[in-house]
Amino acid sequence: MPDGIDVVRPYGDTTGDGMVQLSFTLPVPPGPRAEGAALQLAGKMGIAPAMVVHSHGIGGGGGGGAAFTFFVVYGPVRHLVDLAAVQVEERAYPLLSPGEVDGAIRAGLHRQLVVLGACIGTDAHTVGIDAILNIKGFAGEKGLEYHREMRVANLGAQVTVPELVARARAERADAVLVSQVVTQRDAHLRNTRELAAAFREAMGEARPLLVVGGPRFDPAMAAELGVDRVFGRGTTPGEVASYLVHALIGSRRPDTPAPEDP
Amino acid sequence: MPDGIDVVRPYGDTTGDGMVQLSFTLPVPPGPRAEGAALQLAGKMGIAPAMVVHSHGIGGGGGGGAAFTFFVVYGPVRHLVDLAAVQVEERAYPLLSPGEVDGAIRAGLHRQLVVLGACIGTDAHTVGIDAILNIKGFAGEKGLEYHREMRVANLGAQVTVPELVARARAERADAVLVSQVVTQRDAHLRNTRELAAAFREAMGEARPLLVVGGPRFDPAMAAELGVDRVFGRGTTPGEVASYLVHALIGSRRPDTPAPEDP
Amino acid sequence: MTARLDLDPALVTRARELAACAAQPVVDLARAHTTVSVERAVLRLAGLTGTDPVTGDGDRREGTARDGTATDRVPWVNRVVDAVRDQVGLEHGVALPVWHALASGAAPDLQAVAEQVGAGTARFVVPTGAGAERARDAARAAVAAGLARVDANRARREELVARLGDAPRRPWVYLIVATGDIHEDIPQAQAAARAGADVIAVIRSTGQSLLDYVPEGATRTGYAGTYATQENFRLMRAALDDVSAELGRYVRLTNYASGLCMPEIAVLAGLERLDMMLNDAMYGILFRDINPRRTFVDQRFSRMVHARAGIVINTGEDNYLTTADAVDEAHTVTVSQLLNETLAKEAGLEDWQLGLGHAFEIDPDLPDSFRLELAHALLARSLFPDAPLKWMPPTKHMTGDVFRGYLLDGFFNLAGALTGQGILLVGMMTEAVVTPWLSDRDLALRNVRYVLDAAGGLVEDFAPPPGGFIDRRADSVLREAVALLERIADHPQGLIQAIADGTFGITRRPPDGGKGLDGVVALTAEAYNPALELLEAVRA
Amino acid sequence: MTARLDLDPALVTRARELAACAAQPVVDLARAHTTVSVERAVLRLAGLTGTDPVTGDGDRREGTARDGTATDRVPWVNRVVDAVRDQVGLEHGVALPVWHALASGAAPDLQAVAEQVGAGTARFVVPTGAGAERARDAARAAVAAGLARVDANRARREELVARLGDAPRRPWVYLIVATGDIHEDIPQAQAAARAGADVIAVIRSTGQSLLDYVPEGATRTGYAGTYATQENFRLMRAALDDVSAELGRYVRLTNYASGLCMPEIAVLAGLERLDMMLNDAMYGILFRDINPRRTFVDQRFSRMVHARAGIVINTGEDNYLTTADAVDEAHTVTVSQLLNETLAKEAGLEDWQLGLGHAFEIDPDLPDSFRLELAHALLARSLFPDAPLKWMPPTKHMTGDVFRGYLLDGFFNLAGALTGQGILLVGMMTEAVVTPWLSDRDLALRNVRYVLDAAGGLVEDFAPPPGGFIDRRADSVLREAVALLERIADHPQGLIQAIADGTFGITRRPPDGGKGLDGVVALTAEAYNPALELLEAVRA
Ligand code: B12
Ligand code: B12
Ligand SMILES: Cc1ncc(COP(=O)(O)O)c(C=O)c1O
Ligand SMILES: Cc1ncc(COP(=O)(O)O)c(C=O)c1O
Repeated sequence: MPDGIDVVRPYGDTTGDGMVQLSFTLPVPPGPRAEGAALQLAGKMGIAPAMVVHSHGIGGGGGGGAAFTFFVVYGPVRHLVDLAAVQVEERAYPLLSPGEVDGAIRAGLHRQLVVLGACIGTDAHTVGIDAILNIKGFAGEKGLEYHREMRVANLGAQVTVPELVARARAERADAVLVSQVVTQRDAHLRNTRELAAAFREAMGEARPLLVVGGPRFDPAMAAELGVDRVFGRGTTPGEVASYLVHALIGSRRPDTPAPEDP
Repeated sequence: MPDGIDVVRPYGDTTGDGMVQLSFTLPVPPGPRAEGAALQLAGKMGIAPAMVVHSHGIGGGGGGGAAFTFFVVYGPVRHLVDLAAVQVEERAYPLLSPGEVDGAIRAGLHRQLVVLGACIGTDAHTVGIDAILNIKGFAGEKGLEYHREMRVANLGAQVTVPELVARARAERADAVLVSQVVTQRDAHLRNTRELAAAFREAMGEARPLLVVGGPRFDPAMAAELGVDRVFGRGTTPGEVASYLVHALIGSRRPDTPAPEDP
Repeated sequence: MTARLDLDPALVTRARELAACAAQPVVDLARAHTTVSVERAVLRLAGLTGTDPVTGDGDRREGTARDGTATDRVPWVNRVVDAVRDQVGLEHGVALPVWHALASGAAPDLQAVAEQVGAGTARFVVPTGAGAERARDAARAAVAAGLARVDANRARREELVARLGDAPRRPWVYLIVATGDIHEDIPQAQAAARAGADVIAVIRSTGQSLLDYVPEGATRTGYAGTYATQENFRLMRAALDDVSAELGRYVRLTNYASGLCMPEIAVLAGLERLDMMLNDAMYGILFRDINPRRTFVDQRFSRMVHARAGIVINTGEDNYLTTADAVDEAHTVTVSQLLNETLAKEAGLEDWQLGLGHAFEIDPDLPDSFRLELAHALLARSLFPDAPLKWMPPTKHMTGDVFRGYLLDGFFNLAGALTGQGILLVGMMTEAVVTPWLSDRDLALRNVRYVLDAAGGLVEDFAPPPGGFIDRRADSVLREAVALLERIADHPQGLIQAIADGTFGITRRPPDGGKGLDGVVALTAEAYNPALELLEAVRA
Repeated sequence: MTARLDLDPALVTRARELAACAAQPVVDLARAHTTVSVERAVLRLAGLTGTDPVTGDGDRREGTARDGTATDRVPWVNRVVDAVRDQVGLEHGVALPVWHALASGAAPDLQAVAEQVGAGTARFVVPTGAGAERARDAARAAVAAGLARVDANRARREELVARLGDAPRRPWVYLIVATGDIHEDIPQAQAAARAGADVIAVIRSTGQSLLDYVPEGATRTGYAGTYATQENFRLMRAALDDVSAELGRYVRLTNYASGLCMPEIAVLAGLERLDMMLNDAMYGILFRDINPRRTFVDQRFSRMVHARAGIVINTGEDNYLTTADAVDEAHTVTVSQLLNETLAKEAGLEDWQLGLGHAFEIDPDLPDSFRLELAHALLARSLFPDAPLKWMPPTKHMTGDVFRGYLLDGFFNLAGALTGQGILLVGMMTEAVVTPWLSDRDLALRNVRYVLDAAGGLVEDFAPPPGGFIDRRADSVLREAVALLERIADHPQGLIQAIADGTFGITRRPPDGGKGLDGVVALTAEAYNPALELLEAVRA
């Protein structure tokens, strides 16, 4: 795509054709009414003309007919994508090498940076937070524990928010890193809001930097969730370390003061 | 779905969750900007919050980076589907057995019903029209040729519109059945409009019943295309035969007069 | 019909001997202890149900919704066991003091004992001599009634299978429902059964395994799974009985025993005619950080109940491969299968009840990954020729590319068919995205049907040659497994030490760490557990 | 490495003898006739290009767009051949009158002859004696220059393959682009090559095969395919040369010869270094209703050109299975392959150039469908051990369920790997929906890569036993094929009669029906075709 072009459409097989593929299930038995309903939905989504290219009933057989219909729809969306208006959580900070990270902490903080990590709520998926924290790391990068200038405690899974607040206070944590993988019924959003509220209440302005991550987070949601930064799928330890340096040492943002120096 | 419920939403794993799956390609190199663009599009389609659960570059490798990004998106659509507002091309006529079809023609027309079939334009996909016309038929139903009271001529593929008009006039066709399978660049719509215009011009009110079919047609488009009826994917010969009886003999619609009796 | 590998028979014998030896310390431990959950299970078998109405936060707490049942009310069995423990300790078991109270006329029935506990008026003592004899007899009779119900369910299952018909073929097609709401789960389970599922598993809400009680009632408020409760079991079994009758084929129901309440959940499964249960000797330890001692005592009791109920267990070796690499750590799966086998047999389970777990979790980008999967799967098949084997689909390497996921699941299904797996857990294209949708399940079943119908017979043409890639790989995994077992068996603490060393799923769990250790109690010589007595009597 | 079936060798020999016998009437027919397109091909080899500027409707007609080239302008080769035919007939060929005109000084060069035709001033006579000798020499020299360019292209291909490297393995991965716009096709083809395609085919616009001329220029206005023009060939070959250099592997280009202009398109392919061509002895007859005589004359000439150009042909047996049932009519595929083989060899093609077609088109809902596919594919593999074989993906039974389609394509890929196919046409999940999207192609290549990398080695373990399902099925298809060949060879008109009887793709085509018969001309004894002479000389 040549630079300078700001408005694009999805690309099926020709520039500008706007083609997309969509699938969903409606709680309607299969038949012309269901197909009409599917076309109505596709139309509301901006697909015109929409083609229902496949449908089949779900849950039928045996006694009763199917109560649901699954659809595959193809067609062009009329919407334009305005690249100029895209909100990108661009990395507003440089990606530092491990040596640079340690150097920055040494120079800027004159002590170890204290990082706490945990999975909160009933989430027991530790692989993601381990990938960020453990020496073994992720995608060829070593985790935060590797840094000489960081003191990292990985509290593991199913940690409650009050426990985490207490530990953060006790350890004088600079940053608290929380992983949330289960998203059913927006568990991850609820838990993150609860986390933010608890830290706000317990520590006010003096709270540590709050960082959450997990594969289904939208990085643009940090403010809305009341945390400082959100990392999504495929995050690497280096990105997180660089961010910590940026936020806690480099260019401290006015609205997220770091904890008082001891 | 209990009767009486008129407003539904897509069903992922709970009633009303609105969940859909979407995939498309944007002409933007992979990266945060592309993901943001994908989220913007999903948002415009009414998916909120949208999750970009997968993306990969297309066309990269070797020299340059990828110029396109493919996305898979999941999330809830906010739109409601109003079942009461669904436009269904319901069969407004009874489905007749082959015997009933022949009986109706005998009783109502006192001569054989003349049917011409063809694929027009450069479309050479004859399997669909053959399924409707040939004895062999489709889905266990015999094709129109099976009917004693019909005289069927299947002109095959790549028939031009002028040829077809000439044949229809010569044979005093009651109905002309046209198949269109190739849809790239809306070839099927263009060809159908051309068909309708040519018959209108050549024969005016006296034109035969015009029926088109093919897997990618939306049956609701007949009026817009200037034909009497459109059949979509999975049509069976019996549906077509029943329609012909209904339209030409049974309850002749005021706006689509059948050809003058000879 | 299925391809088998010619494994070195001496090696196979040696592997089993070593496993038995490594497991012995665990068996000894389990025989010498009880747990709060084992004792609660005894009360459940004796018929005690319900919750203390003055406990719980009702709908103010997480895990409880406006339209669901309070899932945090404390069951009577907990209240009673806690009271006994407070007053006389648990080292004699709960049966002696409780049935002594009953026999001595302090309460007319078990429910009344519980209500006295609730009111704070219950007083327990440990009887001796004739009093103990009397309490034992009464307890035995009460528990026997519960076991009779378990036996009746087993007979009923056999009758239904005979009358309605069984799954049409192996592998059994096993599908998960996981909405969190039993009333959404039911129609989804029925839809899946109609579309071809032979087994339905209801996944539990996150966090339930760490609850030291079993919630009660029909629930609608789970996260990424539905609470395992007796009422949910009953509702789902009834719904599947309906659909079984409709389809003319008995559809099996599965739930999860592992967690802090293994013994009780095993009892509830027996009472409500569940057909299969996830039950691994080590899963709770490794993946839920439950104390090893607690787990080992609980798992033995729960497995004895399953043995009696005619329930097929599913072990959890597949989970190791979600944290550890499926190629590097393939031999730990084999070792764990051998350990699960030896512990299961000690608890009275038979070969046909051993759904030993393994999984298709090799990085699909690895060259020859599919053939490596075949090698591992055939190794398990050849090592445990009479066990059904539970074959888990790809999860770790699934991504949001649902098309790729659907393909991978197809190859998983093919591997299952080619290697004669007994229980095929159907993979979902949305594995990396969401808990399965209704449509995911349906599409997944279409995938299974295509593969089994179109290519299932390929076993006739599948003949990995001796000395070929598959044969060599299987042999080397077996050798690594035996070497590891040698190291484990070498240690006086055997398996307990191996777990502390991080042998499985690269997770270290020391014997005194984790949750629930305070629920473990060393038994005295006079301790009495009527359930254990009755369960062991049959086996003797 | 690949599994082979032990076919009955007597049966195989008999099959080949019968095929040669059935094809003989076709060869005789082809030798005795020329066609307008054969004659135009001679002029193209001699270097005549361009269109008559006063013909065509410019952008008013379908097939022509504002930003593209007029695709309906009449090429000079057509104008000249038509003029010759009008004035002196074609039964001597076009070379004698045209080069007589040149040799006698009526025009300085071929282009000038064409312009005289355009102006209506050209006068042709058929020379005799020394005049004929002179015309023949001049014509031979002119055509030899064209053939030299074809030879140079063949050498250049060999050099590029040697220098850059070849496709990394068999099967070659073959992908289609079909936007209708050469400028959209190019980046899509390059993207596909980068993602792993070894061969790119540019599908033609619907209807081109019925044009009795080859459009000219770079075109952007095709429907469901892009016009085959010399300029489009050149642009795409250049773009693939760029990407070949970038990737360090020679990426092949394919187009379609079949249609009313087979001979000319074959020449253009040779001149622009295409690497493979769809070229079936019967496709045009059966699927485009082109006259059988026209087709048989044209295909022989076009194949001789391909033989010279070192081009691999792809035959079209797969198409039968889109109209006929893949199980019932499996033997017609085998018969057609044998006929295509015998006709191809007669035209000078060698085994390595025979991409004989077959396809994965059995109804996937049929039990054991995958194994039936394997049986058919192995039969072809075993019958034509030295031919590359072109393996076509499922199309007929693809539906709008793109998930199922993606799975089916995966099993198609597996069958291709297990049976040693040479050229793997990559299936698209959107087969039943649209011409392939950029993303479809990319996903399809990911599918191929997974299957070949993860499971390609499974051939080691794939050993259909003698007397087993696969072996029995292959044997019975071969027997049915021989029986059918016997019936065909029995008739004096052989294949020509079989086609009239509806033997292939359940389509009947009488020898005198269909399009283009008026372009067929019986040759006199004095007829001269310099291209045929030069092409046959090499073979002798
Ligand atoms: C491994 C796994 C497990 C293992 C976990 C082992 C362990 N110790 O973690 C086991 C087998 C125990 C397990 C169990 C369950 N699982 Co699970 N599991 C997975 C699986 C297969 C892979 C997850 C993973 O390890 N990814 C690899 C890591 C590296 O990726 P990641 O987590 O995205 O982390 C990266 C980024 O997101 C980011 N990141 C993540 N956290 C953080 C934190 C910070 C601070 C930062 C900066 C970055 C960051 O950086 C990481 C590196 O890039 C997924 C399916 C899948 N393929 O994704 C299901 C999945 C996550 N599990 C799921 C479920 C439902 C469960 C269960 C609840 C099922 C049940 N009811 O029994 C149980 C119970 C678990 C519980 N109580 O939470 C669901 C969640 C559905 C949803 N969206 O809500 C999934 C998606 C499967 C599914 N489709 O149903 N699971
Ligand atoms: C078979 C087939 C062919 C055969 C056709 C043989 C023949 N004699 O028909 C062959 C191999 C020759 C062929 C060639 C090509 N094909 Co084709 N082909 C198909 C295929 C695999 C199946 C179509 C089919 O037979 N369906 C079965 C019939 C029974 O279904 P149907 O047509 O939908 O008909 C039903 C209804 O729609 C309805 N109906 C249809 N017509 C009518 C008419 C009336 C009056 C009524 C009442 C009802 C009705 O009733 C029928 C019964 O239910 C499809 C892919 C697919 N799986 O769908 C591609 C497909 C249709 N082909 C396609 C293309 C592009 C081509 C080519 C143009 C490619 C090329 N450039 O070379 C060529 C050229 C053909 C041409 N000039 O038109 C595309 C069309 C893309 C698009 N949407 O525009 C498809 C979708 C494949 C693809 N994804 O690229 N093809
Ligand atoms: C053996 C075993 N037990 C239990 C579970 C589920 O346990 P929980 O409910 O703690 O997530 C699993 C999950 O896969 C398992 O494999
Ligand atoms: C052998 C052969 N030739 C030609 C074609 C394409 O021909 P057309 O351009 O006429 O559609 C095909 C299509 O699949 C084919 O198989």
